[in-house]
Amino acid sequence: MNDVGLLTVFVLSIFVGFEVVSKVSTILHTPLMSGANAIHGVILVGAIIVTGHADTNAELWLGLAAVVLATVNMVGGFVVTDRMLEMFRGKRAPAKGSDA
Amino acid sequence: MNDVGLLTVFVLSIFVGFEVVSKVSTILHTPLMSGANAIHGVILVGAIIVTGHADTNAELWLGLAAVVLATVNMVGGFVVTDRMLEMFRGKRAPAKGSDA
Amino acid sequence: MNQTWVQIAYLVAAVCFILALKGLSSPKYARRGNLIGAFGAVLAVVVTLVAEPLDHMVLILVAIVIGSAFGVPAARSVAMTAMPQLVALFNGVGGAAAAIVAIVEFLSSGQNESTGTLAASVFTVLVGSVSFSGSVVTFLKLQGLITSRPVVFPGMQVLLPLTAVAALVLGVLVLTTTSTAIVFALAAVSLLLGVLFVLPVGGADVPIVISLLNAFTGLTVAASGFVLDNVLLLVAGTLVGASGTLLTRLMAQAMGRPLLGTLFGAFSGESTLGGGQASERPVKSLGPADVAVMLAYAERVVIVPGYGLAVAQAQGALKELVDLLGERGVEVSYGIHPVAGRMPGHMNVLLAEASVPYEQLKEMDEINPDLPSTDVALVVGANDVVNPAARNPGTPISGMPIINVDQAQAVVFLKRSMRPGFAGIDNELLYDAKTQLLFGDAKDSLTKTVTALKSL
Amino acid sequence: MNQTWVQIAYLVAAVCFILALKGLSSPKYARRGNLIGAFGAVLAVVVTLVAEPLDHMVLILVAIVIGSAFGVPAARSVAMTAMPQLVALFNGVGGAAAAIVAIVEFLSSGQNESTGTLAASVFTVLVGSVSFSGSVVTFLKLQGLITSRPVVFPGMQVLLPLTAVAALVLGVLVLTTTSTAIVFALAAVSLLLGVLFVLPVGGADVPIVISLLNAFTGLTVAASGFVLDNVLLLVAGTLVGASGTLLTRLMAQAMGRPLLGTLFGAFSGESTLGGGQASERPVKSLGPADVAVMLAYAERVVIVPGYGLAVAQAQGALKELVDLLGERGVEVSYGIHPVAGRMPGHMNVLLAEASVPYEQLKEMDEINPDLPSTDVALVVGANDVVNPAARNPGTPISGMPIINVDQAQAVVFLKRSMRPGFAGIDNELLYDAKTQLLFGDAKDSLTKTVTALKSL
Amino acid sequence: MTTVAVPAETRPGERRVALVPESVGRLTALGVEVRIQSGAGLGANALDAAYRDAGASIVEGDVLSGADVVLTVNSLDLDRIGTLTRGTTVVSFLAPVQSLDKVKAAQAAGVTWLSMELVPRISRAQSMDALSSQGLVAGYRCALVAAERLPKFFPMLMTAAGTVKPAKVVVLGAGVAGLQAIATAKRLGAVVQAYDVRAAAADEIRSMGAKFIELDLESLEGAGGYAREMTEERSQRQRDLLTPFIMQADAVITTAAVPGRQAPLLVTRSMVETMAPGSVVVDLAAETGGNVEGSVAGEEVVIGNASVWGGLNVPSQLPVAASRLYSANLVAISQLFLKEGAVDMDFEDEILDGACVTYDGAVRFAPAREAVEGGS
Amino acid sequence: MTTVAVPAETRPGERRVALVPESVGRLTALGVEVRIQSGAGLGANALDAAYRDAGASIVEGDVLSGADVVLTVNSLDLDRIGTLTRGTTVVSFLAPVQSLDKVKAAQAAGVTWLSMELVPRISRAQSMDALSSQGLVAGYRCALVAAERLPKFFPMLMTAAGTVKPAKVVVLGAGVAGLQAIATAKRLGAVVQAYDVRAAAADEIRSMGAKFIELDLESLEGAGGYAREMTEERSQRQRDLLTPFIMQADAVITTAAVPGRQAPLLVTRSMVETMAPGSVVVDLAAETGGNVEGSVAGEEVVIGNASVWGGLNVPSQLPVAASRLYSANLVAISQLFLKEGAVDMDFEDEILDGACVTYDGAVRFAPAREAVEGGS
Ligand SMILES: NC(=O)c1ccc[n+]([C@@H]2O[C@H](COP(=O)([O-])OP(=O)(O)OC[C@H]3O[C@@H](n4cnc5c(N)ncnc54)[C@H](OP(=O)(O)O)[C@@H]3O)[C@@H](O)[C@H]2O)c1
Ligand SMILES: NC(=O)c1ccc[n+]([C@@H]2O[C@H](COP(=O)([O-])OP(=O)(O)OC[C@H]3O[C@@H](n4cnc5c(N)ncnc54)[C@H](OP(=O)(O)O)[C@@H]3O)[C@@H](O)[C@H]2O)c1
Ligand SMILES: NC(=O)c1ccc[n+]([C@@H]2O[C@H](COP(=O)([O-])OP(=O)(O)OC[C@H]3O[C@@H](n4cnc5c(N)ncnc54)[C@H](O)[C@@H]3O)[C@@H](O)[C@H]2O)c1
Ligand SMILES: NC(=O)c1ccc[n+]([C@@H]2O[C@H](COP(=O)([O-])OP(=O)(O)OC[C@H]3O[C@@H](n4cnc5c(N)ncnc54)[C@H](O)[C@@H]3O)[C@@H](O)[C@H]2O)c1
Repeated sequence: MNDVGLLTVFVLSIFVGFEVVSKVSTILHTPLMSGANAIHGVILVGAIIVTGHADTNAELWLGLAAVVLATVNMVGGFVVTDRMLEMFRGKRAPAKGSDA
Repeated sequence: MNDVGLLTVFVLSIFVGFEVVSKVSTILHTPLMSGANAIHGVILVGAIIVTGHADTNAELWLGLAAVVLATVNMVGGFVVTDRMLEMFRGKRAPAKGSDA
Repeated sequence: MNQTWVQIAYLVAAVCFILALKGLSSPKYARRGNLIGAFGAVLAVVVTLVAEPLDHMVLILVAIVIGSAFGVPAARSVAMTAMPQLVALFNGVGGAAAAIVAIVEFLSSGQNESTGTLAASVFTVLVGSVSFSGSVVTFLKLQGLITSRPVVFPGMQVLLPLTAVAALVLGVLVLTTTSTAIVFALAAVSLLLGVLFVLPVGGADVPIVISLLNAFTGLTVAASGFVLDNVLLLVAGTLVGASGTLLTRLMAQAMGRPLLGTLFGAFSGESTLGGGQASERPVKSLGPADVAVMLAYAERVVIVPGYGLAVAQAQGALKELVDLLGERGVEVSYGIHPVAGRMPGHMNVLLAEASVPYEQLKEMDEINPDLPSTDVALVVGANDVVNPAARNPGTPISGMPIINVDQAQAVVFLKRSMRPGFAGIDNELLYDAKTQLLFGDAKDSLTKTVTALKSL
Repeated sequence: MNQTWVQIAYLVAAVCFILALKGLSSPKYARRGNLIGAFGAVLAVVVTLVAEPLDHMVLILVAIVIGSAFGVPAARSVAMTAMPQLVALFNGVGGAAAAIVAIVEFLSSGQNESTGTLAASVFTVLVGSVSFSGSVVTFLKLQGLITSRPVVFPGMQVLLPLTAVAALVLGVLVLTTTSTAIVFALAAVSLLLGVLFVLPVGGADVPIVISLLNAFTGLTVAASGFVLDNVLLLVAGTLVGASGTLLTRLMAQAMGRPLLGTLFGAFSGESTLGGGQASERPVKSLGPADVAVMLAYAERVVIVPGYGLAVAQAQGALKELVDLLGERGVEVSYGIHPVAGRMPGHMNVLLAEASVPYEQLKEMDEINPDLPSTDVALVVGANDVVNPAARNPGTPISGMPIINVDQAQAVVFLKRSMRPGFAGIDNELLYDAKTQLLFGDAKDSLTKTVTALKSL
Repeated sequence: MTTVAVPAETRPGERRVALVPESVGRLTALGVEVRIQSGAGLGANALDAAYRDAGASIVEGDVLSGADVVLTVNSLDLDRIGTLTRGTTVVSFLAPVQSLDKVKAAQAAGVTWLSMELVPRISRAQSMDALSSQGLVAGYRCALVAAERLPKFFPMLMTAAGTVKPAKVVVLGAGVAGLQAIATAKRLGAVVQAYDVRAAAADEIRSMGAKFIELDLESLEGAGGYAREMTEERSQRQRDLLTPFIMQADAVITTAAVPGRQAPLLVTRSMVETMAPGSVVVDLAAETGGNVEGSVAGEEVVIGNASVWGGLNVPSQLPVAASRLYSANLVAISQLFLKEGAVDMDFEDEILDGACVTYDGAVRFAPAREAVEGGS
Repeated sequence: MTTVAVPAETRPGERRVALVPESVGRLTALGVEVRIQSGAGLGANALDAAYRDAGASIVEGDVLSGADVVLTVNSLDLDRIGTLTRGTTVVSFLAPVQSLDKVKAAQAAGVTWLSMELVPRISRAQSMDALSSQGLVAGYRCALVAAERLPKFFPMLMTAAGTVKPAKVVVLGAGVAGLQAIATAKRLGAVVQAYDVRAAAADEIRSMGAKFIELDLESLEGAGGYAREMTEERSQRQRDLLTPFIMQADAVITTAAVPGRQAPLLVTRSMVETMAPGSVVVDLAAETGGNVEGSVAGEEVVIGNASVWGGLNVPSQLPVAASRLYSANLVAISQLFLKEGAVDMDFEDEILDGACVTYDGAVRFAPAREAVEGGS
């Protein structure tokens, strides 16, 4: 893709990023942050690619380090977010409780 | 831009399109529709381009027709939307009115 | 193909359109949003004119002037009530423009395009034509030039799908043969398809169809963007297509209509709101959000409570609404009819329970002179006490003085159904042009209106 | 460079991430959102492994296993309270990974890149390193390994900008010289910059900084996408960058902190919430939305009203809140202390005015046994009647029985300030670990909570 | 000039007055002269001076002679009816079937008599509906009387000296008076339950925020929104079903009535005897036979452990408010027959037609006519 | 076994009883025997049978002889004090400075006397605060009396016969009784304005939903949340400033008091004379000198056009509720000195210390002691 194309994608992504989280409730600030954190763990894809194309040892080992770190970020991130969200799991069906 | 690039832009635009109008209040349905209508008047850009590159008379006249129609759509669209929105114009500064 | 700066200018224009839609979905920024959109459009056009290597420049400029000469005065002079049909018309010509652009592009370089691009052209011709002819029919319906009731003639059930299939076949043929004649045939068949598509839709559903056609046009513009490799058209068209689709759904929801029923109801025998509600005569219903906006942007509001307020025990919610309006600077008072409710002083007991200050309560004789200068009269579960039938002889309530809400600029009724009140007689005012109804239990309706008001 | 289907798979993954963020911003879909995000991530990785022509496949797989072996158990076993620092750590390693990827890319083809791509690499190294070292410092702070108070040493005011300028200069040098050594120097200086950046931030502001660093990391990923011409990284990184920036602002707002004050407060002498509120001792304050969620997801809630409810005349808002919770299936009752308010039966008068059913009112002796099994005790404008000081001798309220809200799982106070109640003595419970405060007039706070509850 | 006369009421204990000073102006605006007997308004705190200021003339002693229109609360005494000139219009309460002697006297004297009880319950006549306006007063008063007599609180109070439970109030009959009694008791914080035979009553009771007592009985509804009389069997079943509610009540307020009939017996002596010591029963219908067995109009008697207050002319116990409303009712009906300063009794108007008992020597009200003719 | 005796009250018109059957169990749980004079609870609807069921024994006639603890509402008559055995503990209301003869008698008899008025107003003692509990009853009652006496409605009502304006009620003194009077009048729909001298009163009044009358006067606050007495000059100014409010009021309720002093004079005769015909004044302080000039405790007098109701033993007019609360207060204080079934007067406890007037032949309450010594 050409640079302007990437720029276009970048700009549109900014809007999407802003819009989708704009109504978040305060209580979800931390899980949302954690989930977003896990998402940027896809740098793993980049790490894999550069490692896979590594020509020197330095590149290889650095790349592998990046793979390890990115994996920690991604995998750990999703797991910890899931744990944070446990409180939103099982909520009994709302029953009409109060009669005025 | 390659086709996947255009597809990416297309998909992202869908999200942006959905998200930005998802919270619209009922009263704004009509103005919003009208505003969106005006926006697709940018087909004028396309009309201008094809007309500017017209080689045959048929292309030229069809193109010119498209330019006229697209202009009507775009210019008329924005003006009529503005008129619809007049009611949201001047609202006096809110004053503390009721004391309970 | 273009210089980078042009592309960037297009991107800016696209951003303007996003901001425009965003603005248009909130009452506060709607106007500004529209202006930003207009700015984006102008920017895009100017950049195109300046940067593209174009022939026929003079003719193009003349065409633009002609287009403006049509569009602006029409938009300026149209009556408030005629706006929907004008929007329909504008949408139609947009669709036509897109279809023509695709045809021209096809004429000039059809033979050399990839299949994908060709398919996009076919799509644009087909959908653009449908959008055009469909919009013209909606225009005619709304303008009253043809009947607004669903039009279904024998054989239509067969003709519509046949036409649709024909259009598809022609489209495929275009892809395989790249024949110019077939493109025009496709356009012709698609025009017919548009007409057949919209004819069976009933009056009240027409706005939903306009919105749908609007989304269609957006998609054709997006497809044109693909054909012309123009990111601006792609983004703008997709935006309109996506937001238009969502908007169509929201509109159908707000009117309590299933989307498919709206479009094909006439065939399956389902009523499509051609003439009326459950009762024979048409009434205008609206949602809590609309009530909230109407009240919020009014200068003076009069609340007329009745027995339904007591039945719903909605006094607390009503007070909350009034308090919120007060904070926004709206002048609100309660007009209390002497026999509202089922007991002398019924409303007083209720409103005192909600701690409504006595000063806000106005007697009938005190409030009636104010009504002509009232923007919105909100009738909460009252009926007989605002029924203008009392002014005519021969009804059970004849001679009873009423609160003249019919003199207000707009009237909103909160009630559950079209059922009459204590006296058991129909209320003409419910069918009046300035009246709108929010159906539902008064407490529920008021609570929702309060929520909507808070989010304004 | 890739086949189309890989690109499309990447696009699907990107869409997953969008849906993930969308889901995560609503309590109802948050979990599902996270799972969708995880699915997208796995998809992306698998596609990369399968489709890219890669060497060192085994090593890469081993590295992934090692990474998982670190990440999963850590995430699984961490205590609820330690989660923020773990997130900080994860964020940091992500930033480091991005920086390393940029360095490797530079090593392998730095000489041949365009200036734009090089600049993106420099950005990634710089910001990724800052994010890494900054995150590590926040981790240490939150974990209590270093003090959570703002750390400012003499000369820091000079050192920080100096380091920043140094990093920038090194960045420019990389662009002009494409020297490997300078890249490593840049990384080192950036690491220092990250430390200096975070040290002066005080304890309570740390979460805001984590969020900011998270957005930073997102941007580095986006830049990597640019460098690697990888749309997925570009989209995912930008999403996180944009949403993270907005989130940082929202968090700062929710805590009533100006963003800049948070970051540089320690320099300008402004307090950054290192230790305490206006008073000396720290209390936990929260927003109406948090109260709404706490209540909505509780099984049993006890409301303890006091004189403040009467002062605020908030009985109507309180009833509305309780009604809404009831509709959601939460078991709510009012615990009425015999001397709440300023008159015997004061609360009864108030609550009767709001038509609270008598059955919902529980006497102190009746409610106290329920409190240990209560999820949230909501104390609305009461103070003395829940003050555990009454259990100790020597205070003006010693010997007065109280409502034992301190036995509930969580306590929320609605009051305007840290001022004491009638008896004029401090309330230990306000500083308790399980207590949170929503400051403001009770009516205002309740109304906001109701609004937030409705939008859940 | 047409004169409208307002005599002082002669019924013992009556404190109301047919016309209050505030209403005088609305009558004189019709082109009539208003004469008030001196001291007529005293019971309702309306001083002669106030009437004079409002444009009426004050007459010492006999105000009736020469009057064209006479406005009173209670019907005139028998002996005074004879003194009226032929053609005089009298507007007042007059239970015609129960006061046949007065009807006969009015017939003989050629007097036109409009009875306020007979004003038809149509929407247009609501401003003349004295039954409603006085019922409103009576209902409010009943609830206050119950609150005042009960040795406990109406509201619930949670205090340092323990919790006071709210009083349980049962209201039987939810017409105008009953609904107002419900509203007033609710306001004071009592827990109110109510019952009425009319079908619409359940909703109306709930609309006041009280609980409707669901009995396993069909509803009874007559014309004009009034109740019908019930059979003895249904009546017995209703009492049986109501007993547990009465037993638990701290205060019972009864307001049931069936137009033109004796009030239905809703609560027997033995039902009252099930009530706890200190309970209070207020019987608004005591005057017309009583909803409560053993109640005595105008007295407080003790039955079992309960004290039973029998209402006698209850609206008169809130004389200022009751007079004000009644006076407005009278002015509204007067506007129908006072045209251009003269009496013009137009029986095309269904209100005048319905309310008129005697006119020009004839008894127009059918039930009274039948009774008079049957009796004579 | 320690015995607790409850005699029938001897004060004329007193309907309360010191102990209600519901409270008996809480005393016997302390290991004492409870003896009730037969018929003691009648005025409060507490039958002998109910006491017996609750575990008390019923005594005909003299219940005091041999009692270790005597619980009463009003202080014992002078002649009965002498009959008590030395060391007997009496708990009751006793205004010691005003009843020096009784104090002397108690001192002579070696009786321990706890006065409920003297219970200090500390948080822990709130459950024993009989002034509050009886004030609550009195305040409610005052508002009901005003509503019952007023010939108009309290609430606003918009009806077909015109609009009835809400009554304007002014409450002076917003302590426990005043606040409750405000609450009750507000509930009934009146427009309430109130005034009190204490600084906190403005907020408290507003917290009841009433309007605070702002006077251009400094506030006066004494110890324990009570008011201080004011100078005659301030007093005069306060009356002047209040006059327009009194003039416009339909009903005035006064509840102002200063502990140990004569009630302050807030409303003069001439102020009452400015009120409109039919107005009502309720003076809760009539017994202690009156907030309203000319009010007579236990009587309704007419001043100008207003009728002035002087409260006499008002809590006793709601005997069931008042007895129940008072009884709970007595049980709470008894729990302090009844330890393991015996009387153990521990003056380390500031409540017993504060409330005790006489003990073991000595007058412990300083003002009374000074008066006794000064007087003797
Ligand atoms: N005040 C008195 O003393 C008295 C006494 C007796 C009779 N009346 C008569 O009663 C009538 C009073 O007039 P009005 O206008 O107050 O009442 P109305 O004419 O009876 O109308 C009440 C309206 O409220 C609606 N409603 C009922 N429940 C509702 C709910 N839960 N939520 C929303 N709407 C609800 C009903 O429509 P839906 O069913 O469609 O919801 C109805 O249209 C007059 O005819 C009067 O003469 C008065
Ligand atoms: N019931 C009686 O008969 C009686 C009589 C006299 C005295 N008392 C005494 O009064 C006290 C009653 O205890 P309590 O817990 O009810 O009251 P409290 O201890 O006086 O506490 C009231 C609390 O409400 C808060 N508040 C005031 N206005 C507010 C507003 N507009 N919005 C939100 N919060 C507000 C105050 O904090 P902020 O200022 O920070 O907002 C204060 O902490 C006891 O000490 C009792 O002994 C009772
Ligand atoms: N249309 C109008 O303008 C208008 C005006 C005023 C009143 N109303 C209606 O007229 C109706 C009656 O009003 P009212 O107060 O004059 O009636 P009322 O005084 O004649 O009777 C009082 C109530 O007693 C009830 N009752 C009779 N027998 C009973 C029994 N056995 N058990 C229990 N309850 C019994 C009646 O149903 C009635 O509700 C009400 O519904 C009122 O809303 C209509
Ligand atoms: N701390 C506790 O436990 C506790 C318990 C009960 C009451 N209190 C407080 O004690 C205070 C007084 O209570 P009370 O009802 O027993 O008092 P009270 O009966 O002694 O007096 C009644 C009221 O009259 C007012 N007053 C006195 N002189 C006045 C004047 N010249 N003009 C106007 N008003 C005047 C007083 O301020 C007081 O509010 C109240 O604030 C109450 O809240 C505290």
